[in-house]
Amino acid sequence: MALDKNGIAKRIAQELQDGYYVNLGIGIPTLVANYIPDGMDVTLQSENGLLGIGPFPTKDKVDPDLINAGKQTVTYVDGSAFFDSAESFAMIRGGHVDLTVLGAFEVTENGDIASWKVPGKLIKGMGGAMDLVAAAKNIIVAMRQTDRDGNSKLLKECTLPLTGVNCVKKIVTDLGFYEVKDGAFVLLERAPGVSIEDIKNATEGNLVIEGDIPEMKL
Amino acid sequence: MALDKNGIAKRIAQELQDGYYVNLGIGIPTLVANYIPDGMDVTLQSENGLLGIGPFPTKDKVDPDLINAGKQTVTYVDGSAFFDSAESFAMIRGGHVDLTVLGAFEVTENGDIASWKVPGKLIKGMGGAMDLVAAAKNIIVAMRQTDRDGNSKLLKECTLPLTGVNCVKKIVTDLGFYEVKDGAFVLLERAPGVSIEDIKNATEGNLVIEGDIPEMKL
Amino acid sequence: MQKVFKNAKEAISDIKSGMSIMLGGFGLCGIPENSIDALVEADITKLTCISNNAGIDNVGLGKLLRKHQIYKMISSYVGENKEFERQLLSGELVVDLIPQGTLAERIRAGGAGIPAFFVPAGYGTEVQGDKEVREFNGKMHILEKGLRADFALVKAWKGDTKGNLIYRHTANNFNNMMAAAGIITIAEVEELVPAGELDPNCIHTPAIYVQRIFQGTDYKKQIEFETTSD
Amino acid sequence: MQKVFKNAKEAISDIKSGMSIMLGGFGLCGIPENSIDALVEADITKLTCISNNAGIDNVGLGKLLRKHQIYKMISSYVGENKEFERQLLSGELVVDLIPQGTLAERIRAGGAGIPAFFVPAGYGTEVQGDKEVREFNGKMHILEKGLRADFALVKAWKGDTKGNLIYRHTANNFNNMMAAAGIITIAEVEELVPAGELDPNCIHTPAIYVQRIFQGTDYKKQIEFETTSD
Repeated sequence: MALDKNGIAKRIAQELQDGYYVNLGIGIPTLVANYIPDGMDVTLQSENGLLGIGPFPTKDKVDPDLINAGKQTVTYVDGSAFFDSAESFAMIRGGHVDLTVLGAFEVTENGDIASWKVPGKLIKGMGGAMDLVAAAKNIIVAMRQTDRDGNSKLLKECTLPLTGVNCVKKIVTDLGFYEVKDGAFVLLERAPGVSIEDIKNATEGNLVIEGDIPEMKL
Repeated sequence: MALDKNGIAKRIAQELQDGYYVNLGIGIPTLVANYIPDGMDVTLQSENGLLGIGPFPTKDKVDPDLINAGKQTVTYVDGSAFFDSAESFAMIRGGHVDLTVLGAFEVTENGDIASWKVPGKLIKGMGGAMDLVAAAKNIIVAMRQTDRDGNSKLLKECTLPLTGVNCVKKIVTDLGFYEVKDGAFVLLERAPGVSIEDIKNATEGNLVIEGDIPEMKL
Repeated sequence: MQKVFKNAKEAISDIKSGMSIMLGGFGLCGIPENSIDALVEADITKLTCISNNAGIDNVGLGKLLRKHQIYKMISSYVGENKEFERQLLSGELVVDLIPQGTLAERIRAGGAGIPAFFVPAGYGTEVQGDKEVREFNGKMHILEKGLRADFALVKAWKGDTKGNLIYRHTANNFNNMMAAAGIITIAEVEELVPAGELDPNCIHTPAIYVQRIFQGTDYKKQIEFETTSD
Repeated sequence: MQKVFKNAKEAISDIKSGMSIMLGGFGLCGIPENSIDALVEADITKLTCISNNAGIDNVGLGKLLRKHQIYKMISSYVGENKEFERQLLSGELVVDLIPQGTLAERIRAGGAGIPAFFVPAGYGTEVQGDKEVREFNGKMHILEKGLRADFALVKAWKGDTKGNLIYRHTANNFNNMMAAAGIITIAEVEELVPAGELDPNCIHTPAIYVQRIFQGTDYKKQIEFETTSD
């Protein structure tokens, strides 16, 4: 059975390591924060100038001066720091953030990603996405593997304007967990109950399946 | 009579304006701080990370964490700010400092300056001098007009390694006050009792003397 | 040297039509509310506004958009604004979209006297355009330029009469760099104190970058997405 | 993730001969005294040291010089040090002199992922060398590169167990940028406090840049030129 949003977030959370500094994009990536293993020290960076995002506030603690990159009200944890946007992207560009998780419209077998613009639809802007994908040491994309019409979003080439090239390292979709390597989507794990056949049908780009592919353990 | 160090500093202090941010180099330039007109708001920048240098401390107020760019113990005034060296030179390079006063070995009629290295003598390094001369909007050089052997230090071309090119705007020496303009030292004022002839004899570079040259009023 | 102005109207009185203006803030967080309101009341048009976002309908820069005072927006993200969409689609508004980190660094560079620098963001995308491309350490980069503006309008939490500023939480964002990048920088603060009251070790924007400062009033601090855990 | 180390010896135990090290400080102000002492006691040589100055005889980096542990110094000003002079003149020591602002910005760029940038400092001087030259806004500039190091040894006033740092007065200087430019950054602090005790609006170096932190001891804070008004 294909994963739902929370399933995707859960699987990505298994990639976290103690001491990681992580930037979570808007949408499914934000949900990863809910599945950080107990006792693991993971610090969340918000590119609008906060290292140490905490949970959403209770109603009485809402503070307009304290928002995340999605402009939602948040809190901060002990040992946080606030800074300006240049410092924030210095952290990102300088490779100090250990992991970036973000959504995408399309990803290619070379690790190209399209995530910010759909021609014909209104242009909202790339925000920090281009900076994040160009600079992060380790990028995991969280996405559904096919669009509403069943077309694959794991492609040979992007059809939409690019956010960055050769940058995506791993992908977790509703169907599987992939490493992007040597021009291919290398299947590492299947979502529970999803067959190799299901995955093949939902992958347009070069798919590599070697040996037995285990099911995710969530 | 030629000016002494304090005379040079006094004349330079007359160039200060209310609201100025000023960087004073080591040596004679430092003395300018003693002649800031009463009631004039002048803020002194120290390139090691202080905006708002105060007087030297009394013995009981000496603080090893509080020094100027000459590594002397100082104090800070109300409304000061401390910052790192990148920010400090951002201020300098970005043209936010209104006036830089520094010493020199040689200056040319084109505004080139040599101030950091004498071949054959030990190299100590340029410190912040190259950044200051390359970036400051307004540079006044404070120097004696001749060396110990009576050779002019206002030259056609520098004989010593350069600190910067086409950057010096004004010069106050023991003999006169000059503007560097259109490839010449334009004499603006004579030191008290110093004759035009004295000045001509002490200037190797192109010297422009137009009309009556007033004496400095100190 | 008197940097303290009475209010926004007085502080912005010499901003003219056709000028470039940087405005601090991320979304509606940390925006110079008083200065924006004064611009709306002034008869100024054809502005080039450099701001990470463009406000929302009738809040923040949305107010200037509604009065057609903006000719061009330089931003990284302009969603959440219907009037903006309308003007963009009708061709009334010119928009230059820049990756957020590149925008922040271009402003920082502008204030710091760095005319150009290389970054990886945007390589291989339409942001690259005809910019110079160069490889460093095995990775492709593009050359981006420093950015300044005729005026920078910033908002701080506390400020002193010399012009030193301290921001609160994530309301800093673009304000700190913009303060240094404005030819003339106007700071509005929630609390204006005499010089000497702020901790000199805790100043975000040193006074040298601020030409004018005033005590702001009536901050609304509207929240775009109030999200709570209860 | 435990960033807190017992002492300097433990924190620097994997620094090896031949490595590059950044050391904070301006003159003797804000130098990482404990880490330097630990390096002196360790059997490490052929170091490339990036530091604005080189200490004075037998104080600060002067201690490493005296034990011939330094192969190369990258600095802006190296006066006030006789052993340094001797080694330089005898050819035992290689020295790379860089304008102070360029050095500061190269370190800042290194930490910020900017591989190269243009500055006016050094144009037309021997610093220009064979660097690329380009005109911007009618003024000549040279291309300078970002700088990182295997280790950065920094000294702060206060730090917390997560690695956030606050500096005091002019003891910040190069420490803040170096913390971001070290592949591994080791911070020694005068006062180490639990996470949550420092004001998050007043952090100079956010914890993300600091891999190791320890409580320093026995700070001497020697003064080079004690100058008083009485």
